[in-house]
Amino acid sequence: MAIDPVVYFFGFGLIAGLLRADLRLPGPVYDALSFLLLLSIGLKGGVELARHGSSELLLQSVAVVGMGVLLPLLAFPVLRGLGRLDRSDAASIAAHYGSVSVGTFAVAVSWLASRGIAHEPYLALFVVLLEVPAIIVGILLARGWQSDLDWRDMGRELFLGRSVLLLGGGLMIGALAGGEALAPLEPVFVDAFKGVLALFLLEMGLIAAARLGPLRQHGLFIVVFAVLWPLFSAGVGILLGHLLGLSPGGVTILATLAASASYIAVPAAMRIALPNANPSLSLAASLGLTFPFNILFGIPLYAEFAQRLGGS
Amino acid sequence: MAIDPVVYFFGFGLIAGLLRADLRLPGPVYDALSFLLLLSIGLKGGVELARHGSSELLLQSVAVVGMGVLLPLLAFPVLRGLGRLDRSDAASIAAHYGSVSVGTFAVAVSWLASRGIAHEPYLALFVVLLEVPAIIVGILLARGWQSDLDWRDMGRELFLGRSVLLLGGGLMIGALAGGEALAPLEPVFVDAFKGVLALFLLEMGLIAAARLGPLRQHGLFIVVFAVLWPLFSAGVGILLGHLLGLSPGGVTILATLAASASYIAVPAAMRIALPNANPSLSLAASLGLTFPFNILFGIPLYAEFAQRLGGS
Amino acid sequence: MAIDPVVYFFGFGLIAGLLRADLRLPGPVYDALSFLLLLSIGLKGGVELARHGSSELLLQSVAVVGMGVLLPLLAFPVLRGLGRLDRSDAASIAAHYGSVSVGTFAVAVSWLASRGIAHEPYLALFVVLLEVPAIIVGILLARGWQSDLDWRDMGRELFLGRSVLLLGGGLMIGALAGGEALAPLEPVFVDAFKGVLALFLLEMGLIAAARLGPLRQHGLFIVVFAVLWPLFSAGVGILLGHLLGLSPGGVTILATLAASASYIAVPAAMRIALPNANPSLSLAASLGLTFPFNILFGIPLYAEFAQRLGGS
Amino acid sequence: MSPLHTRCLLTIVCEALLEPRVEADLTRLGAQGWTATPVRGRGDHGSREGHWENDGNVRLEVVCSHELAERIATHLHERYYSNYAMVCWLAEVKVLRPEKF
Amino acid sequence: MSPLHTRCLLTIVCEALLEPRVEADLTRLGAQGWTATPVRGRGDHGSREGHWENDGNVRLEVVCSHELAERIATHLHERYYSNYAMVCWLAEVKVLRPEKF
Amino acid sequence: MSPLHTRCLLTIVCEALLEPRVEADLTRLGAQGWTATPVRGRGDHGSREGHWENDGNVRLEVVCSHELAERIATHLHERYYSNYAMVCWLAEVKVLRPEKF
Ligand SMILES: Nc1ncnc2c1ncn2[C@@H]1O[C@H](COP(=O)(O)O)[C@@H](O)[C@H]1O
Ligand SMILES: Nc1ncnc2c1ncn2[C@@H]1O[C@H](COP(=O)(O)O)[C@@H](O)[C@H]1O
Ligand SMILES: Nc1ncnc2c1ncn2[C@@H]1O[C@H](COP(=O)(O)O)[C@@H](O)[C@H]1O
Ligand code: NA
Ligand code: NA
Ligand code: NA
Repeated sequence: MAIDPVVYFFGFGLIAGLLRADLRLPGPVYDALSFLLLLSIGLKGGVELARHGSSELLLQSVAVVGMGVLLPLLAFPVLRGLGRLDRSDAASIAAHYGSVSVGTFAVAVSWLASRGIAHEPYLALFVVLLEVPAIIVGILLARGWQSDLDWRDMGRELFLGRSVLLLGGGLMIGALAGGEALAPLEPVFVDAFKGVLALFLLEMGLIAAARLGPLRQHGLFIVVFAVLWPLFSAGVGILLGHLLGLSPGGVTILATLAASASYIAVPAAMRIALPNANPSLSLAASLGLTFPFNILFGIPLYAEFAQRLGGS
Repeated sequence: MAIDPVVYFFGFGLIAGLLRADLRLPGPVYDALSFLLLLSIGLKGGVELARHGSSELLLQSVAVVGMGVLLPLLAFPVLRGLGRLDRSDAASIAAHYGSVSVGTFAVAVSWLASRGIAHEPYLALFVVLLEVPAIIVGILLARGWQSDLDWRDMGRELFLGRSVLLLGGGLMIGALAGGEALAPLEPVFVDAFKGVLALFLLEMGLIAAARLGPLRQHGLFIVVFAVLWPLFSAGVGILLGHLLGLSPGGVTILATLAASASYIAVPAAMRIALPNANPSLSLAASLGLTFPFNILFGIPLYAEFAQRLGGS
Repeated sequence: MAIDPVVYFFGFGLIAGLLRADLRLPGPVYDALSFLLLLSIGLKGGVELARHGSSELLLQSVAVVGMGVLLPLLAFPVLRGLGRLDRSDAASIAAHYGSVSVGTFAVAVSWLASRGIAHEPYLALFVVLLEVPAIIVGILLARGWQSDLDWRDMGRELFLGRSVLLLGGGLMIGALAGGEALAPLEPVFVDAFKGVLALFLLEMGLIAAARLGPLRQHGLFIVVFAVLWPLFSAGVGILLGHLLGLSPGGVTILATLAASASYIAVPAAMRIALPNANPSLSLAASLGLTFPFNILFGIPLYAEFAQRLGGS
Repeated sequence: MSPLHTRCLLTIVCEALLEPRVEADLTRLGAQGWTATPVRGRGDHGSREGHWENDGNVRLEVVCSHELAERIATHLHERYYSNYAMVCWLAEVKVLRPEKF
Repeated sequence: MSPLHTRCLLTIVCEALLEPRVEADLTRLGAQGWTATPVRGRGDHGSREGHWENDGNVRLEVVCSHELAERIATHLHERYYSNYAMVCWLAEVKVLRPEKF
Repeated sequence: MSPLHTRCLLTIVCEALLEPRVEADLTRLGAQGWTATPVRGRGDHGSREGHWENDGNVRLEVVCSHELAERIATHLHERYYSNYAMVCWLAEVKVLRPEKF
């Protein structure tokens, strides 16, 4: 089937970026796009949460948080052992890959929608749940319990960060107000979603292009990791989704979340908590490689597996 | 009945602001939102003005301007006498409360629409008419006729200010072009209105939260004034609306306009014309208290009274 | 028939600008509007290109590029001889008028649409094709072949410039994805188009007003040129369109493109390639006069002629 | 290498709202040019974060003669300091074109 | 003409992410005010173009006593220089209100 | 307290359009870093308000040796002054890390 057109926008941005063309939207516009994406995802998730919430969901949530703790714990030794990275860099990259990318989530949702594949509509909740645990694990891996880190300060940073708050606030408003009351807001938060996502991806393409340069300095290991690790963690996500009884669409989403790597919340947190980790290394991997890989190849692949597993 | 969902956005912003979370949209985006709101309100009002304009409207306009002159004249002695504020502060606050808040107007319109309560659709005209008179009264109260104020300069400031001009320009374009010709513009100026309002209110919540701090320094009087005065002036608005023969929806709007306090045009004008008035005092009252009070409690209350009066 | 309402927005901006009112949208918002316009035009053109592309189109394209080369060659001697402008200024203005204005194109498309006049829907392609040739001709006219200009650098500037790239990228994405796949993006790229254009024109009105001042310093010739030359080049466009067998709507568009003068891509390129040309002279003409002239009077006039010619 | 000439750089930081007024003052007092930057800041008038309408600062830089710089600074002091958020400072700089500043 | 007093202008350019932390340091060390500007830049940590979230710089200007300026600079040096993109420089300036800075 | 070393702060204000070219010049002439700010301004080339595409200025600050600063200033003078809106000025500053600038 045809490629989702939002992916063309990413490709366009990527090519323009590689040609060093100045196609950049001004910072405030980029901010507004990501603000709108996060809030829209939250609102939609919140409406569905209020509609479908159940005790089952509580169990699922716990399991998903567990996955967010487990994945960086698994990635860390690989990065240390095979990659020979120092403690901080390994912990920082583990945190990036244990957390999630909202942009990748949005592409997966759009991909499923354009193919008419249903999924549990409240999965935006999992995005919020997966943002933070990996960051905490990453910090502990690098600095241990006894560190002099100001955890109160860090906690504010984590739980009052832009993406957690916008997703969480959206979920709350969506759940409180309900779909009917929110109908007049749909032109901005629902109908415009895919256009906004397209513009956002165009920008991400430009930014990703700028991240490919540093990649060359960091050797082959990180390139291989940025492509293979998502496959592994997607496998974990598929298994967990299957165990939790999600639909094939839902399994695809969970796999995509597991496979995706943060490039917004985690880099900011790591810069403060692990200042001697190299930010350009982790961003080159998560944004320069894993993000494009997931939206171009990963999502269709995960969906394929999810559906086979679902069909059996 | 349920709360209008745009109010949740305000509440979300307020809470995020009180938690000192950085949810701020960049300045240019805030500017664009308020630009769009003002222009949309003007356009819609202009279309209706051309459709329903009548000689009766002229009388109504004069009466409404009269209210804009009267209210600050009534507020001033209260602020001087009971509040023991100095001349400049009293005059400045009187001007704030005599003028209007476009955001509050928009919430009232949205509130009525979501309840299916009709109102005279050309009332945006009153917003323009009420912006300026109170400012002039305020300046005269503080500085008298003989002052060395450069009135030509001040006049430019007042009548060529952003909100007067955007509302006025919108009214004019709306009236000239008519609803049919403007139909292709509706996705941006009409359909998006409530979503834009929601985003705007989210920001206003953040800004209002930052204004609550200074409030504590200014003592109880201003807090009481910021809540009770709107009730009084809403009463004046309800009476006037009733006398002018407006529908219950229209009376609600006029009451809301009377009760609302400016937090954009007036602060800027006062800063220039009455530089020794304390801007944080008047903003804390109008933005930190009166604005939330009106959109959370005031509007439903005024509507209740308006309907009772209309029903009798 | 009634004036297209987007023109009222331009008029509003122009008047506000002449009154020196501060109605300016922040730079980033202006950038976003023009970004969106260019991309939307490209996307729509691309979809139609894929649908209607033919070998005939190739011939048309070559002819249109030929017109882009011819027009500045004709304008140059007029500017030198009648206008007594120096070599650089004449070449720079010739380049401005040989290239095109996307804003004018958008108004023409909107004008035709509101009157239900059909046109070949792939004409956005011609906008891309006409952007660059005139710039190259202009540089050669001023500096000759042997100049020390860094053509590689200049080439990047020209073909990787914002407008060429956004139009071209839009065309490509539109052609690759096709109309059906792009349907979910329509709320942003199609439905919002006319509202975005209205806001853009409001800004252009403000900017044009600021350009009228310098005009006075430059004497009568440039004023006359800025109004008469478009009539001449529109004539060339009408003839060419007729010869190429375009529909009356298509002829109108081609005439408008011929008559329009660039005020974005060309000024930037000229500033670098012909630094001693006076930028305020060419901008005053193209933006202060020709742009308003075309959208207020030119387009209806060209359409009239196009239809008469088509009817005969 | 061209010779360098000593001039004064006057930096003014004040409420953005005042920009048109201060710029009119600059012109009137004889400044031939300036550079303006939107900024944020903190001072005795609290935190001015520029998050909305009237809440930002602007930073004006004027390169001119010492004499003019002091004249401007004194004028600003008298006219604005008591009622507005405003600071200014002077520094010595070198320029290439003495006739321009 | 009012007399002018000598003070120090400390200019700090660093990753925008650090702004709240550095400002807290400024307050703690005794600065009474500062001016902040979002900027871009290039240096040993590469190009910081401010194109997205964490990729911009901020420029903080503090007018204060020489002694305080040096204290702040030394503190920044110790606390941030090894891990973060940051530079700072000091310059002599004149002010009208010595008690304010 | 670490010892302070004297360097030069070169400030360039010019048409935003020139930024890539001037930055290439800076790199070529040997500057190791700079800070860029979008600004507006007024001067002999009129008012440059940055309201749209090519109409803004940029302010580049380079801390470097006196010698390099003068070399850059002279180069800019020769290459750009006659055709473009541009000014620059030099000032003495102190830094902590002499090897960096
Ligand atoms: N010591 C300082 N150093 C640099 N800028 C300052 C300083 N004090 C105040 N400012 C700036 O000047 C503005 C007005 O200062 P103030 O009148 O003290 O509130 C502040 O918002 C800051 O942007
Ligand atoms: N020589 C310099 N002159 C002016 N600004 C500089 C200089 N070097 C670095 N910077 C600024 O300081 C930031 C951090 O520098 P660095 O730590 O060298 O990467 C850069 O992004 C620039 O904004
Ligand atoms: N005396 C001055 N002080 C500070 N900045 C200036 C001065 N003159 C010019 N500028 C800046 O330099 C730019 C170009 O100057 P000009 O070439 O004189 O038009 C102006 O737009 C201002 O931003
Ligand atoms: Na992940
Ligand atoms: Na009122
Ligand atoms: Na043309």
